[in-house]
Amino acid sequence: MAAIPREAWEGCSVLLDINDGDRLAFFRLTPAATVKVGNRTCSLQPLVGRPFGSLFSVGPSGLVPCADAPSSRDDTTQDAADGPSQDETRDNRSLVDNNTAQNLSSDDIEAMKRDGVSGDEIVEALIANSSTFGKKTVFSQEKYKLKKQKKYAPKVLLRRPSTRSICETYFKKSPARTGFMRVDALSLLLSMANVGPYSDVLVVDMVGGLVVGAVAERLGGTGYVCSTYLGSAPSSIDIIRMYNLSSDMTTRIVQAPLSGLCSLQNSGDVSSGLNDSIQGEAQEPTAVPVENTQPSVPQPTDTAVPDEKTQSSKEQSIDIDIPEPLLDEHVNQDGNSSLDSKRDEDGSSIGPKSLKAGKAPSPERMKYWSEHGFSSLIVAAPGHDVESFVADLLPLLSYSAPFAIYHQYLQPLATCMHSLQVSKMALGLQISEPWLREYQVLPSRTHPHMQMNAFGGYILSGIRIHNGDACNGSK
Amino acid sequence: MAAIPREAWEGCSVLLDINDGDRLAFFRLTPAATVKVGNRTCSLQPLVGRPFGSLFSVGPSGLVPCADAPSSRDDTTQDAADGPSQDETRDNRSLVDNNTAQNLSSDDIEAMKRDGVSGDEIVEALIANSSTFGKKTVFSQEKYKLKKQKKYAPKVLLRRPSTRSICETYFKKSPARTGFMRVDALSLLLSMANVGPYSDVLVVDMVGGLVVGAVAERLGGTGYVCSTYLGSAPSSIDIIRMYNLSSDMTTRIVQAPLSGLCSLQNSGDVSSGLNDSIQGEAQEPTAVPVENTQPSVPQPTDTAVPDEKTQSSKEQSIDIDIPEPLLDEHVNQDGNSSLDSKRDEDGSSIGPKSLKAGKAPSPERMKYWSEHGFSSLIVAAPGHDVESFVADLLPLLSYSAPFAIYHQYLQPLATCMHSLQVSKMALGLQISEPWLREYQVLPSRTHPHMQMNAFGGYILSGIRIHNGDACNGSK
Amino acid sequence: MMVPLDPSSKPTSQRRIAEGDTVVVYERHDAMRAVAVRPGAVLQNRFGVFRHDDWIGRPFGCKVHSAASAGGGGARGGKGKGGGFVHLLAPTPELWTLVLSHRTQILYLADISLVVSYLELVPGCLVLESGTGSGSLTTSLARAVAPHGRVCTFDFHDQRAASAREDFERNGLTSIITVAVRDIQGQGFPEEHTGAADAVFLDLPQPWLAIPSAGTMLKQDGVLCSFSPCIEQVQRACEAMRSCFTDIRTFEILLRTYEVREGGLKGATTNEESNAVPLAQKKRKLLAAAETLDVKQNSSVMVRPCSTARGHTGYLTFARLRVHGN
Amino acid sequence: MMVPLDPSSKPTSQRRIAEGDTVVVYERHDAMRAVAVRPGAVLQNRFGVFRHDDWIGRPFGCKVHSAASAGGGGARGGKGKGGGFVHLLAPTPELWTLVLSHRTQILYLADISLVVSYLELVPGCLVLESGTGSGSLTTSLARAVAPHGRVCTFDFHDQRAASAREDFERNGLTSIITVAVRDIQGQGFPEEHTGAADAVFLDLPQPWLAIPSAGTMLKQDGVLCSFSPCIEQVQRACEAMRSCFTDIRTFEILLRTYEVREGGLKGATTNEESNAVPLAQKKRKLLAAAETLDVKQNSSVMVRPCSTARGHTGYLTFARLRVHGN
Repeated sequence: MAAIPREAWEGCSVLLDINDGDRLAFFRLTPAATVKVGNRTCSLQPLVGRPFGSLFSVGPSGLVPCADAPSSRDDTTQDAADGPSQDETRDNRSLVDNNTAQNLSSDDIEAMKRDGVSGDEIVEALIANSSTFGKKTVFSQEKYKLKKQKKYAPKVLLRRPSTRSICETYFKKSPARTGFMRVDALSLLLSMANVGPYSDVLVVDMVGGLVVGAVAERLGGTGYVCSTYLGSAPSSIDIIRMYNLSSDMTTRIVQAPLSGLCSLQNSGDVSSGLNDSIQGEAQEPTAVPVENTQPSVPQPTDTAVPDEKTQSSKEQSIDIDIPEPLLDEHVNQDGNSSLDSKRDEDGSSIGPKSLKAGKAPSPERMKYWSEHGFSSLIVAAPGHDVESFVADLLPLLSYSAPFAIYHQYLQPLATCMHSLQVSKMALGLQISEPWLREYQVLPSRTHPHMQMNAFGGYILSGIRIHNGDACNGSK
Repeated sequence: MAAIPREAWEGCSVLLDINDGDRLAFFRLTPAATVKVGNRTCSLQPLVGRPFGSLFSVGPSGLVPCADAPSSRDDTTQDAADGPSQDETRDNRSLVDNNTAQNLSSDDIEAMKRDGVSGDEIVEALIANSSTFGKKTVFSQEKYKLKKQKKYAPKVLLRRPSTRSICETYFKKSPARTGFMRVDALSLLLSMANVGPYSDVLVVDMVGGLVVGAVAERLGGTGYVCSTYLGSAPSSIDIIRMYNLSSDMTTRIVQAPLSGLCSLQNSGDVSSGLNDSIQGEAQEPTAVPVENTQPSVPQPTDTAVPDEKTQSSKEQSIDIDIPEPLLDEHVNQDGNSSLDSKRDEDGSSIGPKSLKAGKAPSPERMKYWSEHGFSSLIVAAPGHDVESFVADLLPLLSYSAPFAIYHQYLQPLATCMHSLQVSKMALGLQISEPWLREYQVLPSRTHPHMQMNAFGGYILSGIRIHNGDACNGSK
Repeated sequence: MMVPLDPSSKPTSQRRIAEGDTVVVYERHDAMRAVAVRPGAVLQNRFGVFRHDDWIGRPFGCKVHSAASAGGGGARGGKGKGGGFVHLLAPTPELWTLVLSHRTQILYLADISLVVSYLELVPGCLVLESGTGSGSLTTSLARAVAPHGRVCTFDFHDQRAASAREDFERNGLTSIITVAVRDIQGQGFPEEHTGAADAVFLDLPQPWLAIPSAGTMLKQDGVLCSFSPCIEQVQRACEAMRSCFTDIRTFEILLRTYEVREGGLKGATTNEESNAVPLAQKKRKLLAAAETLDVKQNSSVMVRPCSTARGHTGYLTFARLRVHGN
Repeated sequence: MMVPLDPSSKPTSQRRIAEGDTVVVYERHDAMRAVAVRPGAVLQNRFGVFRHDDWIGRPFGCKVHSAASAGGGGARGGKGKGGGFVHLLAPTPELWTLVLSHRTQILYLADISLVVSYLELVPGCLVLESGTGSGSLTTSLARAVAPHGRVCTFDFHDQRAASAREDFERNGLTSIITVAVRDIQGQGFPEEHTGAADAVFLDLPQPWLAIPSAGTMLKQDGVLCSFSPCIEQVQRACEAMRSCFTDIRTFEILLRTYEVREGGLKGATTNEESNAVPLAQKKRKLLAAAETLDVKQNSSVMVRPCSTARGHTGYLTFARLRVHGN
């Protein structure tokens, strides 16, 4: 099977982009799943078997694939700022865009809808019946058309959930949930921690599972991602359900309390240290405490998970000044009911229900790690004073293992870096801040976006070393 | 007289840019002043009466104005990074740029020089006699030509010292001297502090006088800039000598210890508070402790002041990791001797020797300020914990007076901002960081500069307010 | 008067509020407005009703409360919120940029301050500007060249020029600023300024059309600036500058702002089981003890960049009129 | 082996150094080099002389000292500096980017990591790259698609391709990476990959020439990336993408680095006369007392941005192959 499934299948997780980013939401393609677009509730069944990247419009019988794919979404006027003033001689100021400019009444439009006139045709009719349209600037014409299209001919884009799309979706719609982690910062963490096949990656993920999922995706069913946590309750990592992780990949996600890993490390006695805090594989730590039928068992993916649910358990998110919009205000009405839907049993690698993420690692694994160390470390605990537990984490790594620590604040990383410099536990220490800028590239209108995400967080990276002169133990 | 003198005059301060920024140095146009270009010492007399912006080459008899001005210095290839690979099919790799490629020997060149062949002609001869020049890419050809020009036909550009050019020169050649203050940061300070005519600007300048000079330039001989200092010894503000400040402007620069201003403020008794620490105008505080004939008297401008002198008294500069290059390694040999040169007495507004900057303010002035407050405040004390003395400075301002505090570190400003928020002494508080980017704009080769100054400092700005409910005193 | 223009006029902040003054009423950092003080007038906002008469004679920068017994007609709303207050600030070009009516895209602080510095404006200069737009930059240009200099600003749009002129009058800048209606792209600057301008500023959709005229207006070594949002405009402008100008440099300036909050991070102790690693634990306890004291100090002030910001305003291209040798 | 390719091979950092391994010898953060471990060989640098034999069997990440009695021939210099040491690190794509020989301009960490994420590479993918250049990106692409995926990389330059191939061999990546000599701008990608590539990366002076071929190679919804230093290249590339691609987005990514130092700022107390304002003074004394304790803690760690940085590397334009409806 190909590395990346290119079509949606029954039971998979999908990301729907409605009206060009106006709304973004994750859904599971169960037979009962629906999405509400405008005031219409549409079944998601038409998506099954369709390629990711397909565009759908809303017809009388629900979602209909568009004849062709998104018609250059990129040509739409992205900026309101400079567009009109630049190349135009027509001036909007003389126009009054009141209702009298439109000759079609809302009754007319309703009648067209009843007659089965398509949304695109309604938009054309609106344009034809606008007395001011011809006098608008090209820029304003595009804007007018887009606005009417969104209202009368909404489009649904089927997207494949991946680290990129999941991270971008949360950052756009619910950034506090994922500690404001921008995709470029997440990308840097994965590179700096040398995440690749057969890695044993130790992760502190207090960003909802975004990092754990991203690492699992990169491992591709090899190696391990060990999600560790402070205290006795694991952090929620339920975002991993948004990824279409196969069963191979899901079983590579394990969870263990930091105290367990440390005591194992210190005692050198694997089984005893382990069992104190982890009760083995029989009794799993509750990775994803959501209101599921099986609350303690995270599914590889789950049904439509708008953030009203996930928002509630955001203990790890730090205070922000502006209340964040929910990931999707329009909860899929049938969301919760779809859990009892049948999984596909056609041999696809998408994990059946019985395979779980977030088990405790086996004693053999724990023993291996205590002897060889983890091959890298990623910390994403934006609300925490990282210095205090980095001192506990680093000894769990093999020598020469790289690590990367993400934070919202600079000073805690500076303090941490300084103490690592003093302790000589690490070298190649560096604090960096990614600075990402997006551009509008259009003929005669090329410039950086007028609005930017000015902040992508800070990352402290380095390499754990052995600084003693006689290091004959392998770790 | 025009606001800006457009030609250099006897006795003025000039900035010489030698070989397109390779060397930048300030000089005073005294009859004896010279500049060393290559291995030739040239009198600066040919600059007198020439327009600022003029370009000079080095002829047999010294500096000679070029027939025309800089021939589009901007068309020169600024970047080595992408230039060659982009549009060229010729490939430099096959070329070996060894000495055998050049058919002119160094003896030949010496002979040409002796024969009075001009530098530009020598460069042409070198190109004509290079066996590889024709095979180089256009980019490499330009580079080759530029290199030879700098060596055999060096150019001297006469620049007018102004806030812009002085700040840029220090930032480029000796940034520690001016607290790494970039011109955009300085510009922001001046705007944020509403510096304009008839302002009474209180300044803490621990960046060598850069801020004091810039404020004086903006005041244009009106208002006052009061340079205050902690402790008993004033900070050096000798950079003001680089500005061509007129006598009107120079007399508007006064110096007073903070303790004096504060005690005046507190006691309400002008003369007593003042005289404790400031001995009036008769005995001037030593503003510019340099090895001058009159060490305690700063001159409105001074002779060539390469930084070997000024570097030594940089008590206010903070530690930096990389040793800074001096402002000008090639000290003008006759620099110190030109102090006794005659000033022009032709009625130009450039200050004669007897007018001094940095006097103590008159008791009347002090009384006025104690009653009305300063109209704004600028603090540039990069090595200091600003919070502690901002609390002393703000009460010296009139209500509604804006202030701007520059710093190299963020945390001290954050702490300061927080304490001002709590005390409710100010509103509109904001910490901002300018981010300046320069672009190369060339046909098919437009992009941001490959190297950037990634850091322009932080600025805390705000407005002093009266927060009591009954404020009937004017300040 | 926003900029004092003669020795007898004090900086505004040193004065008391008088009839006819423009004050900036500060509600919050994102809620300010300019108000002309008129006897008998009232200001009503969400914080209450404020009588201008209460303001007169008080210093700029003072805090004023809403009238307890809301006089006049518009009392509704005022009482309910009772005890609201605002601050009355002296207008500055910086505050003006925040309160002016946006008739066009305007330039903001960072661009404005860089323009003023790079144009090397000092008192006494003559600077030409096109277009006037909303007058955001014009006001700062005026402050820079006052008291004896001049800003001649041009806009092809009749009404826009008239509104700007009103604003300048209101701010007492008419003796510094002249507003004229003129299509600079089509006609160039008026001949009367030939060779007289110290600096020229262009904010035009097709700056390259005006650049030759700008070159004619400038004194030798004078500085031109062109502001454009799109890189294509910059490319054409630079092309046009190369014949008469030198030292052509293009910049972009942004301001990154930071937010400050009080309160520390969650320590590991709050989350950690007590049977954790002894050594690390010990260290943590030490720290915790210290932190108790620390909170009383200042290290609990946390600062980080604001997450959204203006990502682009425009490119600023500066150039110097080439000096001709002889 | 830089990337473990089968279940039996451990991540390098978990192993001990063996003959034939490549180790990254770390002298300082700006002084590293890749060294192949050969019995009997010595490494000589400014810190001394190091015997490879001393390294074998020790864990990666260990510290090794220069030989006290410098064996072999190259002893000169070693003794004088005696007692020098280096660290031996396991190679990673990130370290490789810092030590590889620059045959061309290379991509660095920030661009590389964004490319790998935005191309949505996971194990098993097929990715096409042109040009190979110095192989800086290639190595990271290989890690992302390993163990079962493939990187097919093309360079028109013979020698460059050969050198890259040597490097990939040395790093144990030959089973993942295929290097071919081909002028992609002129010939396009080989037909054998038609409709088979999950992602395509272009770093070419004229990317628009290769974009149609890239569209042919990609699977539906597959991602293309084009890297160009100049905006004109981006403009033409975007133009070329519009016919077959959607979701065209152009980014620029930079890394700002920070420097950390210990030690506080000069307080006002050190400079201030003792007869200063009493009230402020009192506050200062309180602070000073607190600071004494503070120094023992951590608030004396100061951090600020490094002043120089890479100001631009290139623009990254990503696009998705448009999916055709039916």
